[in-house]
Amino acid sequence: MLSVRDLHAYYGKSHILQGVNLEVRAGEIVSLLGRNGVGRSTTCKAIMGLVEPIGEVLWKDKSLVGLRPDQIAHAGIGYVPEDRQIFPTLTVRQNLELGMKRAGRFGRWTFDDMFQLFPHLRERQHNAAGVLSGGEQQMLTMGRTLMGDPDLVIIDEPTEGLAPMLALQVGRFLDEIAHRGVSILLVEQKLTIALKISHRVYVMGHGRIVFEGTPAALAANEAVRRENLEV
Amino acid sequence: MSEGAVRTAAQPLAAGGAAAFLRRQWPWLAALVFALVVPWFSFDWSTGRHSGFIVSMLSQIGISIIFALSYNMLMGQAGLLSFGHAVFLGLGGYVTAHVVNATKGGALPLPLELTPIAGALGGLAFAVVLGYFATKQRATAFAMITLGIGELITSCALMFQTFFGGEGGVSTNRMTGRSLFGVGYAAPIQVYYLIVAWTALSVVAMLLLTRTPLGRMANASRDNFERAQFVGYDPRMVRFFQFALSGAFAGIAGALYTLTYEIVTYDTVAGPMSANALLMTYIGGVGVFAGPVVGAVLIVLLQSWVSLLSNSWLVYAGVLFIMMVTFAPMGLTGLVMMHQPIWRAGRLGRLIGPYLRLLGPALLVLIGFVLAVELCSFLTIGAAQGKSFTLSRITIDPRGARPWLVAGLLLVGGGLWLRVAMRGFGAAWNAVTEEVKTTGTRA
Amino acid sequence: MSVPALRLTDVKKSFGPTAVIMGVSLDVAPGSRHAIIGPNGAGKTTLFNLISGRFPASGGRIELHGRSIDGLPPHEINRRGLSRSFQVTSIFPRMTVFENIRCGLLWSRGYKYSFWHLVGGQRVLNAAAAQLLADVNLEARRDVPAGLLTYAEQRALEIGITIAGGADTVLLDEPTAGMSRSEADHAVALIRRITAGKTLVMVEHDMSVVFDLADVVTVLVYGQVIASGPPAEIRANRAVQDAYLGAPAEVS
Amino acid sequence: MEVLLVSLLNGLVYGMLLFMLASGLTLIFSMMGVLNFAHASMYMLGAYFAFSVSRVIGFWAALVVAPILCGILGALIEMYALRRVHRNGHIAELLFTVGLAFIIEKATQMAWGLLPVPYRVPPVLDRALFHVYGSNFHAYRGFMLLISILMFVAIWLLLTRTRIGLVIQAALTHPEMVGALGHNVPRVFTIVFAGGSVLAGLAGVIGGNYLVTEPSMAATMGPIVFVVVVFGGLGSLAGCFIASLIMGLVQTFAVVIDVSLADLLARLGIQVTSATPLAEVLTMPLPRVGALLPYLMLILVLLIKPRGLMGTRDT
Repeated sequence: MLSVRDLHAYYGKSHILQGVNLEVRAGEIVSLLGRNGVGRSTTCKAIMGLVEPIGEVLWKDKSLVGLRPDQIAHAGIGYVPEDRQIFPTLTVRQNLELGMKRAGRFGRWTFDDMFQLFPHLRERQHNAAGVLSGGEQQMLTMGRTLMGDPDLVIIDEPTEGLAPMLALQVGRFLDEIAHRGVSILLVEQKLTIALKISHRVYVMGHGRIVFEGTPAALAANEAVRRENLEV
Repeated sequence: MSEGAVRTAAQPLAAGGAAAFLRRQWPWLAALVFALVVPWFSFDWSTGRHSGFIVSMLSQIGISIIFALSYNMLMGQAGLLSFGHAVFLGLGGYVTAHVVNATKGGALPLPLELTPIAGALGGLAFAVVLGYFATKQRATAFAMITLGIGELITSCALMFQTFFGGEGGVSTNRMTGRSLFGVGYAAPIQVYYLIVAWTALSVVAMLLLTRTPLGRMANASRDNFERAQFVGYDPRMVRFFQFALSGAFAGIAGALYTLTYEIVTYDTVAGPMSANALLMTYIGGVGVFAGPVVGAVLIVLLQSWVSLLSNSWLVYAGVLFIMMVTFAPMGLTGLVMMHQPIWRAGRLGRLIGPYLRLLGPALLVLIGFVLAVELCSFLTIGAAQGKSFTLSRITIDPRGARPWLVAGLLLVGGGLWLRVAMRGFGAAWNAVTEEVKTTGTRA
Repeated sequence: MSVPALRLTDVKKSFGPTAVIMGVSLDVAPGSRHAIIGPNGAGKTTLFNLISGRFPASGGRIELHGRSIDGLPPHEINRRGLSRSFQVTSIFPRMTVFENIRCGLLWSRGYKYSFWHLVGGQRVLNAAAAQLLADVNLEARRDVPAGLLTYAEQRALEIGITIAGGADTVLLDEPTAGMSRSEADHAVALIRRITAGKTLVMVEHDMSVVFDLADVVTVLVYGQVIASGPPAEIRANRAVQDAYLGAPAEVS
Repeated sequence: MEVLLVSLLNGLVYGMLLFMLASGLTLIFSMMGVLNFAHASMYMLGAYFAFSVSRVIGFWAALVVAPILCGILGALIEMYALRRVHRNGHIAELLFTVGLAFIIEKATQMAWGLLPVPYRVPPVLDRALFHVYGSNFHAYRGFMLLISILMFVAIWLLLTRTRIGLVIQAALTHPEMVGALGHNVPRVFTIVFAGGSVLAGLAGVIGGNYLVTEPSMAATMGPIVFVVVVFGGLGSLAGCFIASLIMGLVQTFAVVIDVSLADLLARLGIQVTSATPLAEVLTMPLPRVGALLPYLMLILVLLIKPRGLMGTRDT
């Protein structure tokens, strides 16, 4: 569904992505692993058009290169950024509303679905989003993107800064999302979660993909893990 | 043996130092020589007089150079955008006026040549006081505070009689009879040479300032103010010292202004004067030390010449400014610097053709634009002033349709042609820079 | 026992309703190399920001060589001998590499806000800067604007600026982030060389770097210290494995 | 007492006029980071357009047409110029608007001449609305108050009750995220810029005949509006509203309260004579200092709270 070939990107003068290749098929959960600073977030942003992509980004056989982020969103890709970026002055419900690309047009997800998935948000729906806790904000930012009914969600480090309990919960939500036929491209640090729920994983090292395979293959590949992951 | 070797090595080094100095700084020396000689080009031998217009314009250039350079101490070097820089020029001017009046009255035996020191101290003192507040903040808050200060001082200047003389300003007479060299300063040309001396002095001082620890840390806090904190510097103090010194130099410019015009009014502290500093500095280029000098010369020339010829000087300045901001944010010197790597690689010749091809359409657009602006201007303001639009003895009637049609045609046709030519030029430019890059990496 | 180079006592920080650091206490012995590890978002960088004065702490005490540095501005803390690097490279991009290093030196060499010294003529200063430039292997790039360096070069320059002022306590925030193995190895050698005799505190994700370099490892999870001790002890610590290192053990 | 009431009303009128100008500026500033120096030029153009249009089709039509013309002009400027300059950074954008203000001022002079134009209050409203103890309250001021309150309610409803308003509010904090959620951010920017220009234009239409319609009106109003925006704080319409009213009231009351520092000192038993140091400053009556007050207040606020009264973010 999503196919990225030889993707390059720059921040100012520094060459952050140096030819990234990856693919996400329909219904798949794919994880993008790697150390801090190797360009995982930049890959997400380049796909989403938030950083100028150089190379090939194909989505449902159409190129996304040169499109604005909102056009890419309308094509069916959702993005959950690492720093959450909830709208603090708006209420929880208004945040969710803004996730919808057109007023009153629901797709796979309705408000009720969201509140079932994230019961915390139902109680808080009329509160300003700025006063939510870190975990609740993470739920809200995922829910907001889902309201736009994407076919693929790119989720950048959803468990960052969350207590282990909450992190496991996030893992379960991702499973639930995938069950509704939404593909997921997940950037993660916590190997346990990523390996448990992913169908396939990529490992990035310094602007390139250095490993591609199943979670089992990565688990077996000591060298790649030592070189590019935590251990 | 080794000692002798050191000495023989050191001597040619000293001689080489002078030669190297000449090689590096010749443009400045040439400019100085030019400044000294240029009034004589307009010397009227039959009457034995200098052209008043030329001398006045040259004096203004000198003052503007100091003013613009002092502004760039904030904008280019410290990354501080000020909207109230004229305050220090004006206050320096007021202080000088009072000092000159005091010497005239005999209360103060200060030679006229040294009165700019009073201006500098005045600018410095006010910059210390006002800078204490302004430099508490940076970025937009700083810009807004300086805007506020500018408006505040302007209102004060109109309000208070004792120091500012209210709307009438403070007038003075520079012929105090006190001079180091026994010069009377009755003739503007004498003041001009005083300005040249002080301008040269100030330029050198400001150039050297960029090479001091303070100058370097001003650059550093412009680039990354947070990092500057973590190498032991308080960015606020860096801003403060830079602001104070910049105010002192603006004060020198103000003093020279007072000596030239012998009157200081609230105009010297007001917004348009501050905007002028911004305009000169930005058009010249903030990234190069000499940028504001180029800007000052260009703007004063345009201001003097164009305002002689046309009512619409502000429109041209505004359009020029907008074009620079849009297409050349690094200013004129920035544009020149862009050619440096190409010139080094010896490929500048390749761009001459493309440049020439731009000339035609650019000229058409320019003529069309000027014609349109002048037509507008004559239709309203000119008519009110009873002037008529003449071009080499042909009178053009701005109420007729034909001149408007011509202007429109020139603008549209030239514009379309320019677009095509620009595309060609862009391609040529890219090709050349690409070549320079690859040869650069190969070397 | 000697006074610790750095001592944190029950340091807390919250941003609005979110508590990020929830009571961290920590002693760093003079001359030791101390690594702080933990998952992303555990608050490691925030902790550095509190120590170096970038943000004020919401509670607790921070002492440098036995003297409180609570509430001091960053430049004041720096002048007392604590220097830090940044996770996101923080240099002076429009100045040359040499100028960057020299700016790092100026204050400690007593120049303060001088506008009467010409930096070009200060031999001792320039020699020191040149030496540092050599130390971080950037001599060949001396006159290049720092913004044009490659990523690894910028990281090296960042370390160069950090140690230039001669601080005896150095905080490095992920010095090898984003580097390939060989670049990271270089960086480790560099850090080892130029921090000899200094107190080093670093945040690091790369475990091989941590176990290679550190005398003491502190594990920070969700704003709290869950373990602190020599590397071998940390490796063997069950709680740490569960919270952090345990993950790969589970899958293999 | 009657002076107080009338001054209060006048201050309110002036404050609401300021708010009409400042609200658009604050939205543009907060969302796009552009310090728009040409905003007051739109106010001036609004007045001039209204003058020209009202001569042809009357004041009431001009009330609608002139702001729309300003809006179209604003949209064009945003789409074809500002967006391009945006790539060169915020300073370049700001300087662009400075240049634009230059050009608009001069172009206005060229189109309508150097002198004030006779743009007058419509005869229907050119009478006293009511008398309070002998003081008149002019009907046109009542009309201005009405228009500005209507506008205030309209903006408030638009921002809080409509979807586009939510998008605008969201874009104040995270414009990038708004784009990634599928909203066309450049278009939102254009709408905001055009909307701000409409408001400024409207302020010009109703303020131009109340004050004076002349080429320097932008330059006189511009700094005050900046003061209001910065004083109120970036990203905060509420702060902007409060700041507008404060400025309006301060300026109006300063004119009617005839005291000086010397009077205050006299109450404390200190007599100021011409020999006292700073006698000129001390004896300056408040009405003459009125013009200074906004700037003094601005500087004070920025020194204490660099984000302004209710600002939510840095610049």
